[in-house]
Amino acid sequence: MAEALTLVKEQARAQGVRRRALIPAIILIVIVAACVFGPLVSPYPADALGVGLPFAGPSWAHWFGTDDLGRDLLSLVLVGGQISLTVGLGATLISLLVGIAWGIAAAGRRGWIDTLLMRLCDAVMAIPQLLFALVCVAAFRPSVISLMIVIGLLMSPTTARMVRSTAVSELADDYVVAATASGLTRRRLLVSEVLPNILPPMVVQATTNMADAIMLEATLSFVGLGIQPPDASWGTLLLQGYAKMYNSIWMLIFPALIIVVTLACLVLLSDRLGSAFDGKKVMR
Amino acid sequence: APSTQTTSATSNQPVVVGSSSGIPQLNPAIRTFSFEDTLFPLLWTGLTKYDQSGAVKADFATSWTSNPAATEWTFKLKPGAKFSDGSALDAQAVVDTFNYYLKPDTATQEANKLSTIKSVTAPDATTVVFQLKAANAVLPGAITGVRIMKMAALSTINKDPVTSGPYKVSAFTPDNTVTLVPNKDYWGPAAQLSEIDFTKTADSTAASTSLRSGDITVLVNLAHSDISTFSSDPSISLVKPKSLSQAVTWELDVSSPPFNNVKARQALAYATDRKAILNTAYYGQGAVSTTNTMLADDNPMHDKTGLIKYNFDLAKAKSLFAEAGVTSGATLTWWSGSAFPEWQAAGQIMQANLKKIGINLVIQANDTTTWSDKFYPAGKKYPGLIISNYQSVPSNPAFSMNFLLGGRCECNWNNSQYDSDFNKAVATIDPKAQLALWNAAEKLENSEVPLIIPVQSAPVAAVQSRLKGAWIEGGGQLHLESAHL
Amino acid sequence: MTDNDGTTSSDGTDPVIVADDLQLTFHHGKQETKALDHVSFRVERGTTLALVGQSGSGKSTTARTILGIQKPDAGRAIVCGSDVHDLSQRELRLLRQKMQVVLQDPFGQLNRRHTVGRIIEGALIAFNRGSRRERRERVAELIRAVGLDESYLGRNPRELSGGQCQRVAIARALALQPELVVLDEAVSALDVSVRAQILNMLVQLQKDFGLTYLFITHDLAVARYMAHDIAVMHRGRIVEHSDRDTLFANPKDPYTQGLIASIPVGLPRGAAVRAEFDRRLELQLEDG
Amino acid sequence: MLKSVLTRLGWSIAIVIVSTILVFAILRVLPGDPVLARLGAATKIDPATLQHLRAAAGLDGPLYQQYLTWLFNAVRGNLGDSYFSQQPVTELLATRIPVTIELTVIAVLLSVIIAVPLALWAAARPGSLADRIVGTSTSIGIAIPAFIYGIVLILVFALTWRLFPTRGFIPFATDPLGNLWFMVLPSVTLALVAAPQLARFLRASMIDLWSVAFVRTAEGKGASRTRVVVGHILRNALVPFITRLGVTVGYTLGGVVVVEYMFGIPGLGSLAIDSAFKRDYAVLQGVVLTIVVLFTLTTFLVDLLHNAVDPRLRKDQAHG
Amino acid sequence: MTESAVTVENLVVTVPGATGPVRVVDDISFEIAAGNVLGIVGESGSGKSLTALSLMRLHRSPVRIDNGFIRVAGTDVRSLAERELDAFRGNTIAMIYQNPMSALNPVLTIGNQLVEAIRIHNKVSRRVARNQATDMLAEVGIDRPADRLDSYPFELSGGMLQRVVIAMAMSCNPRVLIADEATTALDVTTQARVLDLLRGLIEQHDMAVLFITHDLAVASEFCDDIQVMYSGRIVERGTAREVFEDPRHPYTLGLLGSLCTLDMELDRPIPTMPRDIAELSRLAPAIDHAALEVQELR
Ligand SMILES: Nc1ncnc2c1ncn2[C@@H]1O[C@H](COP(=O)(O)OP(=O)(O)OP(=O)(O)O)[C@@H](O)[C@H]1O
Ligand SMILES: Nc1ncnc2c1ncn2[C@@H]1O[C@H](COP(=O)(O)OP(=O)(O)OP(=O)(O)O)[C@@H](O)[C@H]1O
Ligand SMILES: [Mg+2]
Ligand SMILES: [Mg+2]
Repeated sequence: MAEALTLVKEQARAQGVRRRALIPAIILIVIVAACVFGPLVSPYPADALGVGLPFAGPSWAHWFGTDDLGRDLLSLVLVGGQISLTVGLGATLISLLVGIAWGIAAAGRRGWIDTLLMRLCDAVMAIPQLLFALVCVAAFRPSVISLMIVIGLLMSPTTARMVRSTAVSELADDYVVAATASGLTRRRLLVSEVLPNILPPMVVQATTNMADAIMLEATLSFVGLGIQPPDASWGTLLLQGYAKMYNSIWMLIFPALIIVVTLACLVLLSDRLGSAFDGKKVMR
Repeated sequence: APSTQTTSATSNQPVVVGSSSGIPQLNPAIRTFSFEDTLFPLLWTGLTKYDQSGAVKADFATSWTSNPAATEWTFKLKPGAKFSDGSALDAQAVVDTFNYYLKPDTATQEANKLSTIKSVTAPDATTVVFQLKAANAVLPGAITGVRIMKMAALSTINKDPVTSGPYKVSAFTPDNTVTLVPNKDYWGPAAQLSEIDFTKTADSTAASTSLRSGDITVLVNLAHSDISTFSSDPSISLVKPKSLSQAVTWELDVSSPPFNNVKARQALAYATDRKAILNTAYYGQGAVSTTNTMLADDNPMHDKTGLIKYNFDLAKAKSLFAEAGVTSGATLTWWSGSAFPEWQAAGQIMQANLKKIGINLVIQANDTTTWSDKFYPAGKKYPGLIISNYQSVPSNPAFSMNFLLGGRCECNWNNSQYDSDFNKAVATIDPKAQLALWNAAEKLENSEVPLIIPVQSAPVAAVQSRLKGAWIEGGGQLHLESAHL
Repeated sequence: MTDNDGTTSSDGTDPVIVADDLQLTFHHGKQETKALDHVSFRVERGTTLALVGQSGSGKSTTARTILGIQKPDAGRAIVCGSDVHDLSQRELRLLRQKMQVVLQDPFGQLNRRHTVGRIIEGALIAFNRGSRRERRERVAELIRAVGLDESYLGRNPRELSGGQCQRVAIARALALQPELVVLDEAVSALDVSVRAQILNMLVQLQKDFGLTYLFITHDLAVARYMAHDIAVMHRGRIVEHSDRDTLFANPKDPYTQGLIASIPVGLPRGAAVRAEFDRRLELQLEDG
Repeated sequence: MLKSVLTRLGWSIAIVIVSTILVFAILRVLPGDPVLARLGAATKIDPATLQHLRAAAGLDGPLYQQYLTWLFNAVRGNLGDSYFSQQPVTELLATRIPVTIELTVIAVLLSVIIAVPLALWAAARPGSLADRIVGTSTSIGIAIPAFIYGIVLILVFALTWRLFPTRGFIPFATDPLGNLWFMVLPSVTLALVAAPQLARFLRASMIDLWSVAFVRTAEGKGASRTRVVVGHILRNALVPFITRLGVTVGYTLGGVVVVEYMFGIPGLGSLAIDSAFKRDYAVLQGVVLTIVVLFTLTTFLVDLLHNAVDPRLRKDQAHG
Repeated sequence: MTESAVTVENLVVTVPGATGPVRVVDDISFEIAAGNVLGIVGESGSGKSLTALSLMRLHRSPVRIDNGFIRVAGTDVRSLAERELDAFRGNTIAMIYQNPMSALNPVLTIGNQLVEAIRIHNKVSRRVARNQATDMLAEVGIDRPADRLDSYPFELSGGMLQRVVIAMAMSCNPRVLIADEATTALDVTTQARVLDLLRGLIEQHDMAVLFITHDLAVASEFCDDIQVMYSGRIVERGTAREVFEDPRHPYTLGLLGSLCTLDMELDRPIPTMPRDIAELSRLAPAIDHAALEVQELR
């Protein structure tokens, strides 16, 4: 992973995209840091009732206003961010681990195993993600862990497909022929030659997955099947804000904004990293 | 902010009734959601019904009498009535319907109320006779929920229901919409609305949005948080029951520790900041229950004298908890349903207060099925859980206080004294004697604290002001039988 | 370097490759391509066989078959005495120490995620040759053998020119002290000047280490310069196979004749230019 | 030709079966009791009756046997009865399938109508201001969840301007115009979710094509920019775009879950949420089956269409 | 002195680099007379293609023409508006590209693409254009031309495709033709045939041709004049004979010296470019443009 990251940096520099990728990256870092450290320094613990008047709009004391129980909305958003980001990150990691193993296994052993694994991908992907997530959380009690696993597993076939197609085209590359001819075993070939070439596009995939995961969690929470109160994620805050929309529009606007900003940054980042990796396409 | 209403309402415009749950099926015996109590009286008649004041009134029955022991009741019916398909609606139809409700296979929520009935017979086309297993002075009130159906048409009830009420069904999409049109064969006063659509709204906000925009006419269960935003809107009127008809009930497992100790239950009652809960969780809609009883202060059967007042008192709560072995550092669980924001708000208030006396309250919100799995049906053990719930409280204690009978309540409270007081009261025809028995039972409830009842509240419906004649029954059900534009 | 382990003898009776009636047909849908059509040849130790022919004539396929990457439909490919396609996966892997390959695309054949040092070391790691330190030393030795220095070891292939990449690929091929190196269009993608350097180096390495080359090219002039024997392929068949002098002096097959005839001949006498080149270069270097 | 169509059809069926197995297995892992849930929280019921009701709902017996029974019945058009309403699942689905199909088709058409001009505008001059505007705005557009679009549309168009209803539905057969009027906001919501994705995809493939040699050939002929962009670049980008449309249909079929729920449209999506809340496995299973079949069918059709658009594939099949 | 078909003066083409713009074509000037073939040879990346693309303004951002004057058949190319440019390209000047397979649109029939090329500049009916296309295919030596019109590019061989590309370039009878590595992708036998075809067409239509190639042998056979490019500059120029027989610049010398030819001596190393060739070429005398004019007058 570290190697992949240095490569990202290197390629980004080469393409002069670093500056453009920097803005969303910085915003994301600020959001993550605020969620991690903000609650530690906030004067209002997220679970302290009545630190302000209920349904107060934004003010100097409470930047995002307060909710129906008079809690500080900013603190709630930051604490909610911890859960949203944890779910997003966890699901992304799971999807990458499972997806890479799945895709490499398929690409490495062509033939019927490949067919089988890819058809399994098709089967999972034939069920729209949101519907599948709905089925899963109907069966398992929604919690941070279960959402992480469910969302992660749901995204893994897409990742697996992507890994497989990259790996297959890598396997057709001359360096693989050369490595094979120089006597590498199949497994070593996949792990030490092909895998490092798959990781950089995986960084792009990871940002996309992260955006998808946060979106899916928010959507599930919005229909009431995601993170359950009193645990709050951005999605549940948004749901509560929506329920109190006519009492205090702020409760809706701020969680919505933070979700959109985070997702937009992830999308832009993946976009720009993606174009950084497309070094081959030089226009003349 | 809500603006002016498009008021070109002709009587041809359908009245749209919105609620957060859809209607899954049309068999009135199998009632799933309280919302259906608004639909079924429009479609099917009962023998008796409640009026706005909570008194039992004639419906399809014109009169009724009992023997002095209240073990046999005779009902006289309207002659010449018809079902919506034109077939005869007579005593035999009533007997068939009751027999269906009484069959053990029929999963009906009315079963408890009908449990004293031994047999039902029809000596002639307009007379129905009930033989009871035990004396029951309140039978006419107990059978209001039985809707007279054409049993021969039961199998097609979801596709082409034969009705006995003022309306019939013209279209039905399960869980989404039911469209009603007048039943020309109805024996009573003709229906006044040309079309009623019962429809499912996604959530309370979507519902109130549609109410504001005029896309729905009636919103059955208005969220407490929306009440204040609508109360100043002239195009919307709020409909409330005459009395507070919903008791907030927190259920505890009184058969396992720590709540098998009455002191722990009392401690919890003292630790409950009823005012804060009323104001914050219920937006001030209702009244606090200082005596922690089912019957609200405004109920004529309720008698405060001699009852313990559970004022908010953390010190007292702490010492009572300590006596019951619940000491600092102990953990209790608030078992809530995610569909009810007020439950979670109440839980958070409890959590904050209990923290002050060193008790952790873990809040768990669940979807409805998970929530009910934990404690339902009665007899399950759930030590340390506080389960939020609510009960409809019709003004007649026979249909509210029955919840605490042995084996009934999921709190597993079994008090033979309470049961015998209750049963005696039900069998007693003399009002004074009956009242004394109710009071005795209530006293037990007050001191034993089988449930925590912080607040009595009331369901509120919101209707476009152009619709008149909607009202809410004591048990909380909205009635549209006499609604008109 | 100690490549001569005593087994090398150039007496003409010690074939490193024996291709015996190789046949292979590719199917795409209903279409068939005869990529190898009864291909047979031998390459003696320490010599070079050039395979020439136009695009799609089956040169690469022949090479892949010899290397054991492509299985033929029929026929045998014997390298250093073992039938490549009769071996188990393990045995084939062991045989691979003796035969190595250099491909056409200078950048494509090097893993762009590894450093030059790691690329050359790869083969050594695959066969667990030596300790880490020994491997390091060997890699340094190799990079010098192909005319680069140690400063290149830490670089990434992307930072190298095409010629340098090709040198690295050759260094990697030499790492395991092979007997046979298959060069599939190894200089075709390079500029003429760089190509000349690589060709010179290949000739020198062959002399130093007694290597055997299977040299694939579509450039007859290059083939003439590099090879002892030349085989001309056309549509999967070897249409002519003889030593280089015979081939150019007296091409027998009409296809070979056409091939030689279509080489542009407009260039002035090369020798004269070369002589002039040497002279002028010296002059200018003195001036500068 | 026929053979390859049949093979593909075979795979499609296999995919449907495997995905139903997945869903079936997941739904039965942790059985909350739907029978109990149906009865509500205030009735007493004896265990024998409970057992009887379970058996009637097909909830007894080992898992694989339950599945095989279900599959066997499903093939014959019987998807069981709803645990709640006792209605045949097929009947519940029947009224809802056309609604969802209509919504999906309108939404996908709308998203194409939005996406194609945007992509053309951007890709006509890669790197231009227009390109960057489209690039950034579609990135942000993708980041907005469907329900936020829905809320904003309702607040603006339904509540403030009163142009469209906040919710509700009339069957097309009853009142075609009224039906479309109700469909506007939900389908626009779905289209707004899908359009940025389509636009980005199309823009990216078109911009890639700018660096392909044949585009320069066209420019070199003196073809105007419009001609190059529409006649050559778009024409070639359509091939992957059509495949991508298949994905969009799948995505939209997922999106209807939220949108139908928000707008009270009686389609498969709202049925899915209802049954998920109630753990009405029979219905949920039926909904998933239907949506998977719809999606797989779309993919299958898209494949055929793809062949028709790409001459390389078309000719291959003519030979084969 | 007649007006030449192509005049390029002080052309500078840049691409952005880490430290400001990099001059990849660095102040070059040349002319091509009608009926003449000017060859450009030089190593990869020396700026040959960018020079050619500049003539048609077909370069793409971030490449830009920074300075210089370009006149093609009397048109000042740099001052053309986009509309005018469309009329100019294909009509006055046309180009043949390296890889015929990717130079043609894979989803359109070659007939479609030929007809398009004709109808962009001539307002003729589809039918007439189609007939013209058939004639052109015949002219470049494709048999059964009418049938081939309905083929897709993937159905034809490389040599045939290159003929189609040539036919397309010739469709509007351009005054100037650019061939950028036009035969590199073909094998020797096909290459010889395509070159013959081109030669014939050039003579017949009296076109000026800019012929870019790697292959010195091809250049020496095909071109009238040759100029050698090295890192963005023209380092040597003259008739083909002059350049090959009497090279002056050390780079040209190195290039010719390291070429493999059929008559080269075996068993001695091929001469290679000295390592400090960049240094050497800076020392070499700058090209004398006046001298070129003299050559052309000859
Ligand atoms: N894996 C494969 N699948 C199908 N056909 C193949 C495959 N590999 C090669 N071919 C076909 O076999 C024939 C011979 O190919 P090969 O690569 O050996 O030619 P070559 O002489 O090396 O050509 P080039 O000079 O272009 O490299 C060609 O027609 C090619 O299309
Ligand atoms: N779009 C571009 N962006 C950046 N640099 C470019 C671009 N196009 C060309 N260059 C650079 O400009 C220089 C000249 O390129 P050009 O394509 O003209 O070379 P060439 O002589 O045609 O080479 P070849 O023989 O490989 O085709 C090269 O160094 C190349 O890297
Ligand atoms: Mg080859
Ligand atoms: Mg070039």
